[in-house]
Amino acid sequence: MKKKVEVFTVTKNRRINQEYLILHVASETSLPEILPGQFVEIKVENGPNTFLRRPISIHEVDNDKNEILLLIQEVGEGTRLMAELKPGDKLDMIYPLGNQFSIPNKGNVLLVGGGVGVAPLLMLGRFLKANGATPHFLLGARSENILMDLTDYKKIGDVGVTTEDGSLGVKGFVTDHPLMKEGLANMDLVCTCGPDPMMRAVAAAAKSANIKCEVSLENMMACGFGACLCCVVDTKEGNKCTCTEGPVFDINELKGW
Amino acid sequence: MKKKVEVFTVTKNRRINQEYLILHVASETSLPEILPGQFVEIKVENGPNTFLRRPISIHEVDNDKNEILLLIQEVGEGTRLMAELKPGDKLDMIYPLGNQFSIPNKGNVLLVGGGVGVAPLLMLGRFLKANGATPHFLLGARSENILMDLTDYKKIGDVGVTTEDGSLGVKGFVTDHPLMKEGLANMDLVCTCGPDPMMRAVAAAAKSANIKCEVSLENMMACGFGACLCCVVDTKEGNKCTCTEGPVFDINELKGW
Amino acid sequence: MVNLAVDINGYSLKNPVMTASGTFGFGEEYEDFINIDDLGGIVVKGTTLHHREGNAYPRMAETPAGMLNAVGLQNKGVDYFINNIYPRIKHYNTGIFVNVSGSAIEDYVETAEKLNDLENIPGIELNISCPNVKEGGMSFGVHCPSAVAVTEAVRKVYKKHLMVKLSPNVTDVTEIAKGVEGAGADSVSLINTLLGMAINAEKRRPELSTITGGLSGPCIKPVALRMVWQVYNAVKVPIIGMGGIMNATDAIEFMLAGATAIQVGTANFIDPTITVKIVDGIKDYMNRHSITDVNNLIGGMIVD
Amino acid sequence: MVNLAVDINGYSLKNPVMTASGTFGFGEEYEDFINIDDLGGIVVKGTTLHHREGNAYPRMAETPAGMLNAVGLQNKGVDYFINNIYPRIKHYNTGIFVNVSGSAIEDYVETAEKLNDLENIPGIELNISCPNVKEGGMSFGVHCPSAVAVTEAVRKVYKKHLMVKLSPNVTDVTEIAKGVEGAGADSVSLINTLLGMAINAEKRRPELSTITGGLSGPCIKPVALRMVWQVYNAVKVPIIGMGGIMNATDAIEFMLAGATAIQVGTANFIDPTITVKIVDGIKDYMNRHSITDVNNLIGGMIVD
Ligand SMILES: Cc1cc2nc3c(=O)[nH]c(=O)nc-3n(C[C@H](O)[C@H](O)[C@H](O)COP(=O)(O)OP(=O)(O)OC[C@H]3O[C@@H](n4cnc5c(N)ncnc54)[C@H](O)[C@@H]3O)c2cc1C
Ligand SMILES: Cc1cc2nc3c(=O)[nH]c(=O)nc-3n(C[C@H](O)[C@H](O)[C@H](O)COP(=O)(O)OP(=O)(O)OC[C@H]3O[C@@H](n4cnc5c(N)ncnc54)[C@H](O)[C@@H]3O)c2cc1C
Ligand SMILES: Cc1cc2nc3c(=O)[nH]c(=O)nc-3n(C[C@H](O)[C@H](O)[C@H](O)COP(=O)(O)O)c2cc1C
Ligand SMILES: Cc1cc2nc3c(=O)[nH]c(=O)nc-3n(C[C@H](O)[C@H](O)[C@H](O)COP(=O)(O)O)c2cc1C
Ligand code: FES
Ligand code: FES
Repeated sequence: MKKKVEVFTVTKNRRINQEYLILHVASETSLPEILPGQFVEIKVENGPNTFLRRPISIHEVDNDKNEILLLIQEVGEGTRLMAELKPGDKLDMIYPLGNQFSIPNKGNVLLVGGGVGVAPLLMLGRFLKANGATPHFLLGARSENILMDLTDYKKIGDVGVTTEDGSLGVKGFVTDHPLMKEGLANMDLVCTCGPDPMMRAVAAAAKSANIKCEVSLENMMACGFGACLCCVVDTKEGNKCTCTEGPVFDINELKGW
Repeated sequence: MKKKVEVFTVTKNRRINQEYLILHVASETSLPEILPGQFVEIKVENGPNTFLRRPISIHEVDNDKNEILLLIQEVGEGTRLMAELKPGDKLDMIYPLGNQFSIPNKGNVLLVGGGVGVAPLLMLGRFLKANGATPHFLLGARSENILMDLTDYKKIGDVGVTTEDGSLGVKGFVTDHPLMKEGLANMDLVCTCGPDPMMRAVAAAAKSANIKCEVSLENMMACGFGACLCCVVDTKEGNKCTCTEGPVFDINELKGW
Repeated sequence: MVNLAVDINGYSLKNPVMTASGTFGFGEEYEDFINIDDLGGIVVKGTTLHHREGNAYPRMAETPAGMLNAVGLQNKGVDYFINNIYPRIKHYNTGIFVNVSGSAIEDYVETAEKLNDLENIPGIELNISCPNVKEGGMSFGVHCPSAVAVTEAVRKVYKKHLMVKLSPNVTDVTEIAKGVEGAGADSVSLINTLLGMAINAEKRRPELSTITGGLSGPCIKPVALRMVWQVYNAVKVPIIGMGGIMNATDAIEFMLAGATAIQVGTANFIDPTITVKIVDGIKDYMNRHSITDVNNLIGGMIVD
Repeated sequence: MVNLAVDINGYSLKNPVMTASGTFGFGEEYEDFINIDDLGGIVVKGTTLHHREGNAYPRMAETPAGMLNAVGLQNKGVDYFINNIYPRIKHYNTGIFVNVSGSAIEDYVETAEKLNDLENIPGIELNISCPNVKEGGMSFGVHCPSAVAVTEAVRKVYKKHLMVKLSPNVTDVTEIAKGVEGAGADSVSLINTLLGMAINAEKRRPELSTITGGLSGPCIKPVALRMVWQVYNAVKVPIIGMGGIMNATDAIEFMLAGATAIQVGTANFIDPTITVKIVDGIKDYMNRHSITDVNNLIGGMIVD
């Protein structure tokens, strides 16, 4: 998979809720192979304070339309400017970057996403199902009104939901959900992406249940392709780059998890 | 005239030619008194390379609509971003800044503008005429296709034109026009704004014909309101600020003119 | 209600927000935009013993997230200040500091002496970034002995608050900070501009008449914050921090790094109302973080 | 046809565009994006005698028009480079320079000695911005005696092109440039990063695990240009200029200020194809200005 710098064209900007939106960006040529867990680095134009590119997971890929879908949460200037993009606008991206989640061909896989961390899980679910495994989604959010549209997830697997305010699904954190309690024993693999404390809680639960667990880290990145060594995570084999040797790591590789 | 920082709303963006456009920006309240020769300092949002404000002359004022008109030439990032503004967009301006041209109540006044330097002259012509003097415009451009729309000027006074390629009017520079040759003797005042070499040529001609001449300088400015002392011009009384004691100067005040 | 007042070695500022010399004129230039009395203090334009015309035009260039200037201390001299400007601004209900510059120690001393008697001037800020004409033109502020010498000499004659403004163009800012503290400075302010340069590639010429000039604005903020933090760990006198402060968050960062008060410079050119917005922003931050006394921010950076 | 080749004290670069150490990996990281052979030269990652893990995460923070880094020379050591990396990259048809770092003079010497025999490594770049562990941790590059000592020691054992990379965190960069020139440097490269710091006001914590770090990017360009110009007026050896070069215009500015070649650092992160664009942009500029030999740009700034 050769990495490229390419200027995409925005074809759609769909608002999901107050904080989230899905951006569709199209290439003029057919896309290279893209795997679940990989990400892009976006150059934010016209941002006085966005000197560096911004890493964003690949949410989905539409090979028929040569489109990449990005799930974006507005948190600062860069993501706000992305949220303002309109069809026809250009988007300069480096892609595809990073490694991928494991895709077993059988067994139960629990996909735990918190907040915008759900981004890579939809595509992962699709790949798992196509390969013969059974994906189960568990999505956590602060409240129903900032939860994802669940339609696409439900087409792929069963969907558990937790909200901190109890407005939908189980009240509490993802680790309060039955899927992470009684359900966990049935799983062969747990894949998680979301805020650090959430991933650590999920990892701890998986570890004590002796289930393989993969986490997708969101370390600060300056380049995204292995050149700067800024994005390192402490592993049992020393520092590794989150951008090239991750973002997905088996928790057994990581120190302190 | 108290200076203000105010966020205006763009009401119209009229393209004049390839390089020039006229921006109409409206205030929500009635405008303070604004005099010909004064300027605004514009904060260019979203410009990674436009840290400082940009000084732009006040082209015209529409007191009925509380609108200020700006004639803008695209030369770099700041003016290009101004050119992209659409009705409804906001524009943060400090105004009104600077001094003004003299406005005698009789006699012939030659208004010589080169390129975007014509900006303050339309309004000046209107004031002169209203006050009893007779304005004569002399406008120079590289070529017809980057010359201003002359309709509004012709309503106020006679209009001489020079183009460097001879595509309209007299071929050559403004100093090649009869108004600056035989015509000059009939003038009581020459007011000029434009590129430095042009203003110097006009000033030299006026000086040798012993006619009072006012020039509007476009020195580099960091603030626009007298705080930084960056915009100075060497005068017979020492350094003066172009932004507060100018931009309009009688050439007799200036050293080396 | 939160407390915004800070004390700089015996002199109280109603809030930590001051303005930086050379960017705020004599305050008057900003009267149309804000109420000067809302500020903790102002530092007026660099003042020298005699009238100075400053450098030739062009004196400024825009740079990435900043600007270069080469004003060169244009001012009408201290007597003009005392006789013509002071009477016009002395009514401001804020701490008015005079930035004193010179090219020889005697100039600094004589200028400072003259300012002793101005009732509403609680202190001076010694700008030691000026070229030392007697010693080859290197600025007083970049070598410890000359920085100490000028501070000591002024300290002998000047009775009120003596703030010494440090140059960032040095190998070790703490050495000089400690030196001027020992020489009697009541506080140190930092940073002055970084020495920089800009070239117009098309014209193949420097952008400034003086070739090099002083870099200011957000681009220098990381260097300024680092120096404030280093000096905070080296001296006991209060620090007045500056360099690229554009908003309340920046101001708070300087206080967390160790500044007791801050000065706003270049940002005034872009938004002449920014200083009062920064005062309000500090209040908001304190309310959000349940901090009742702004003094608790000083040096409050948590280091594990 | 224009001539783009420049000579740095006997070694010829096919064009003046090199890459800066620590921003270009070993070249391999950029193979997907550009043809490495199109560059004048590359400087590979900082290499030390022994394996180094570098600093703890977080190692970077974005700043106005730039970034701070605190990578801390993470690398697998010179032997690993020689045995594992060199064989993979030696085929590049470009000048491959190794950036040599160390915390004691002996480390520098031993590392440089080992690199002598690598046929396709025409030279090393001595990174003297590293902390001198034996003398209290101040970097070798900020004091003339230690800069001279390390250069002299390496010069004795290293036979090929010795480029010495200067730190900008000094009072007088020309003093150190002259010192290392006298100690046998074949060229000087500058600037390394400015020491800076960033604080997260909400968390009240430093952004970097090391509190301070190295500032790079366009924000430092005015300081870098000034230092290149100062050094150009002080030494005879060629200068390799860097600091915030983002495009061909920036590169030309450095050459006009006196650089024979330039290095592109942080810009590679934002556009991994930028180096070849800069080569093309220099050609365009030369055509536009009817300059047939790029050497005519060197020090070509017009000063009245
Ligand atoms: C591999 C990876 C995948 C990601 N996927 C997504 C995604 O699919 N959708 C999404 O909305 N967000 C994703 N993020 C997070 C996203 O990169 C940040 O939210 C974004 O960079 C913030 O930019 P900003 O300008 O809006 O905010 P800023 O104002 O710059 O910062 C806001 C917050 O974002 C964090 N942040 C800023 N820059 C970076 C950076 N370069 N790397 C990591 N964190 C940063 C800061 O710590 C800060 O707390 C991902 C991050 C990584 C590393
Ligand atoms: C009092 C005054 C009135 C002006 N009136 C007009 C007007 O009515 N219409 C108009 O189009 N232009 C006017 N200008 C010129 C206008 O300010 C510049 O063209 C503009 O600032 C360029 O900004 P930029 O970002 O597009 O270009 P940049 O890329 O920043 O620079 C392009 C060119 O513009 C010059 N320039 C940049 N910044 C400034 C500055 N702060 N002051 C002066 N020159 C600068 C530079 O020397 C450069 O050659 C006026 C300037 C002054 C001082
Ligand atoms: C145009 C200009 C003029 C300045 N004049 C002076 C001066 O006279 N005396 C002085 O000590 N500092 C002077 N400075 C430096 C500022 O006071 C301040 O130290 C510096 O600009 C950094 O702060 P900032 O980034 O907020 O501007 C000047 C700065 C600018 C931009
Ligand atoms: C992430 C990063 C790592 C760096 N590592 C090194 C290094 O190992 N050795 C070195 O001499 N310079 C190192 N530098 C400094 C650069 O080589 C260069 O001197 C500096 O970044 C200024 O150039 P720039 O503004 O173009 O990036 C590093 C810079 C960055 C941003
Ligand atoms: S972000 Fe640069 S190496 Fe990972
Ligand atoms: S532009 Fe600042 S004083 Fe004129």
